[in-house]
Amino acid sequence: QSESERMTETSLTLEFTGGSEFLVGNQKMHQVSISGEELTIRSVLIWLKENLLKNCDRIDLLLEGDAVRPGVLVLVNDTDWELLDEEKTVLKNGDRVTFISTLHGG
Amino acid sequence: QSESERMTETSLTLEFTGGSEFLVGNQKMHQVSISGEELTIRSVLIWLKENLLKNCDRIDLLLEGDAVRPGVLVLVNDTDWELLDEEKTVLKNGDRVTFISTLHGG
Amino acid sequence: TMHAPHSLSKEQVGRYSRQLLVADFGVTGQERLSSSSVLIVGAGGLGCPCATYLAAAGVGTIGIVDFDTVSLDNLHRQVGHKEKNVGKKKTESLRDSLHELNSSIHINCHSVVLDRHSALEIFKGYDVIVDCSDNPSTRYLINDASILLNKPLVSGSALRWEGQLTVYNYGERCPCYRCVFPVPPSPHLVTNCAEGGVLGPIVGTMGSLQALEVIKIISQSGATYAGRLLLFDGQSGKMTTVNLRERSPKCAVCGPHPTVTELIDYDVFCGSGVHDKTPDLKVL
Amino acid sequence: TMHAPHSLSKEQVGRYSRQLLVADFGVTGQERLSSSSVLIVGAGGLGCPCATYLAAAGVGTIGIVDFDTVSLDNLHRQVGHKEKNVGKKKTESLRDSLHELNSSIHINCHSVVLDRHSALEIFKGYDVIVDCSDNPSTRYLINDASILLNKPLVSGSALRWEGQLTVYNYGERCPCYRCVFPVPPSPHLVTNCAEGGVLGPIVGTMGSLQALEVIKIISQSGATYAGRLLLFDGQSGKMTTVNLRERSPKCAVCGPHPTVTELIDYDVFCGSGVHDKTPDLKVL
Ligand SMILES: [Zn+2]
Ligand SMILES: [Zn+2]
Repeated sequence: QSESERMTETSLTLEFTGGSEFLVGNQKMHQVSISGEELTIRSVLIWLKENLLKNCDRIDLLLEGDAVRPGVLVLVNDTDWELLDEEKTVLKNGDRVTFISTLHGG
Repeated sequence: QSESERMTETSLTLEFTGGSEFLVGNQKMHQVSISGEELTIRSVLIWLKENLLKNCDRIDLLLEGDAVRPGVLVLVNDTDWELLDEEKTVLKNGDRVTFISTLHGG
Repeated sequence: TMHAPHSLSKEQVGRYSRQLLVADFGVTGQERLSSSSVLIVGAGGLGCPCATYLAAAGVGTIGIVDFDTVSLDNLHRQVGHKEKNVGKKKTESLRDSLHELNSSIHINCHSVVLDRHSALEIFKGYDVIVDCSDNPSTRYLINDASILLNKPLVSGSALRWEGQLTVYNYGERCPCYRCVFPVPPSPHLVTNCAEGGVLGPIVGTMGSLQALEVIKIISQSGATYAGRLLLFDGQSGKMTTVNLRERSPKCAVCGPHPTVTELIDYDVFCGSGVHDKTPDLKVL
Repeated sequence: TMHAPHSLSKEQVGRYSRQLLVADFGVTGQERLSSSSVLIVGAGGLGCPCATYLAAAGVGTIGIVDFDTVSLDNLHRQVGHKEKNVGKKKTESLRDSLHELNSSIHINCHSVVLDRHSALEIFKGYDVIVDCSDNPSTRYLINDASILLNKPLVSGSALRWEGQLTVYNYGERCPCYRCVFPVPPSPHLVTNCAEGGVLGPIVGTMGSLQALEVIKIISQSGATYAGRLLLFDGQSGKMTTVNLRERSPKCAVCGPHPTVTELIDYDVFCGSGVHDKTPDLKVL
């Protein structure tokens, strides 16, 4: 791996809760490194589909096409992505992106 | 304030919970700046006595002489000071020191 | 302050003495609680502890909405009910438990299916609404009725080892349920407690926290979860508080140009009925 | 796994179906709960919800230790008791409530003053000890008895708007109460609920969380609070988890060279009796 390639990798923590962790090996925290300049959440979703969710047959529990399905909240460092730039939010090294399936039970 | 004086100030968040906040104006979080090289918790305790606790008549709820009284836990950035260097723990800018009066009720 | 003029009876001062002593609650907090009314929607896992702690604390009037009856498989988590009440209405079962604890408060049973026809008439009699329901359709209904009547809404939910809690419509900038979830989830993607299960202490924790939010709202003391969401993962013991978006200018019900100005058919909106059960699990 | 051979009766499968479904709990978790025994020390604000959720979940045997009787000023937070039981023993009052919810479990009432003479004999019959007591003297006694018998100890406490929770003596590196608090606080510096007050939903939350820790220990599922301390500030809604020290090599009871090898006089050790009340507040 060359220096220039490493410069464009972003290290992230991806976190899945509320049941969405069942799609990714029942593991809530995933340390990942994704390549690309100016990495956005949109690119993370595409990366997710091609990597962590590759062999998942219930991908519809998290994504609808390339978008997050209704009922799933996305946070960056514990802040609702609506307060940031939603899908266009640019991520930096060390950021934590959380996907929360909201619960309806009682 | 000269540059050299400013260099030896340490900005801390002091946090008081479990009832010890009543000693410091019933306010749980205090942003303070304390001067001195290699600031330790011991120095913070002395500073506390001379500043935040100056007019407090129940200082014994927190301190016994210059030491923390039995039943009070001290944390630095949410870690028990016993895992660090206790009174001799050196603090850096931005550290948070928490004094917890432990509760016994039920 | 204990000796200042107040409206509490001698019996109230005795019964509530240990909370009258609490700094930032006190006599004023108790007076506010005693003259307030709270509606608990759902007498299940969340509703039981929430109603119990509000009754114990002396909320003047508690309303309970539920159309269901107690079943044996409720009792591992719905601790306001009793074995002897299996088959009876949950509203009346819970009411009887609350009155055994505190006979001095008023309790109203609304043993109806909450829908577009019944909700506003019931809700309008209460100061604070608590969502202890168990499906998206009812959650949108509760939200819209709370917005149309401008009542604060304390919302809790739980599944498996996890719980979520927030307060909607409490303050100018506080979002509502539709601000955060403008589009309902597909019904086949929603897991309920009959399918995913839930542990009793999870709903116990969340329902107790809902009661505390109600007490903070009514006593006007402390910082509520308005605009914040508490995520509780009981398996790891992790508690996270996240910052939610503000009230949305595009919100269909609480925005400046609402398209929802009266209650709608929420089963159609969500694509499912609230009565859906999971028949294959009922015969376990 | 629902169809694998197991030791649960048909009635148990029906009653507990909604927790049998919970991933990482399941049939094995239920079998472990049903064959376990848990001792709740203190039938007060923490003990009521903790015992209630453990009874509901089907812990096979629950012991309750308390020498006190129910009073009216308990009922704002001690929700396992009833108005009609004011003046009766708390152990029996709580036992009756638990049996109304789940008559299939065993409940032992230990209506005695827990002291150096009675503790070991009571404790030895249980797998997990839960500290729901309300004073330092009893807390040191419970700790030492748990260490001498090598039982995990789930400890909760509460005052005003705040609660604290941890698990002691669970795992090689986990500290005990004395590791963290080697020296007892001066008795005149200890505030109890009769002086400082406490809100019901605070003990409701903490007691529910204690029940969850017990379930995780018995079912061997999830990460407990061993070595960690949960701080709950209900007024701000803040939940913080802090890392505690490891077991201390200098600890007087759990260290390699203990000086406490049998129970001592804890009133003398703490400089106060457990029966201290606050007389001026009893007449409110
Ligand atoms: Zn809205
Ligand atoms: Zn120890």
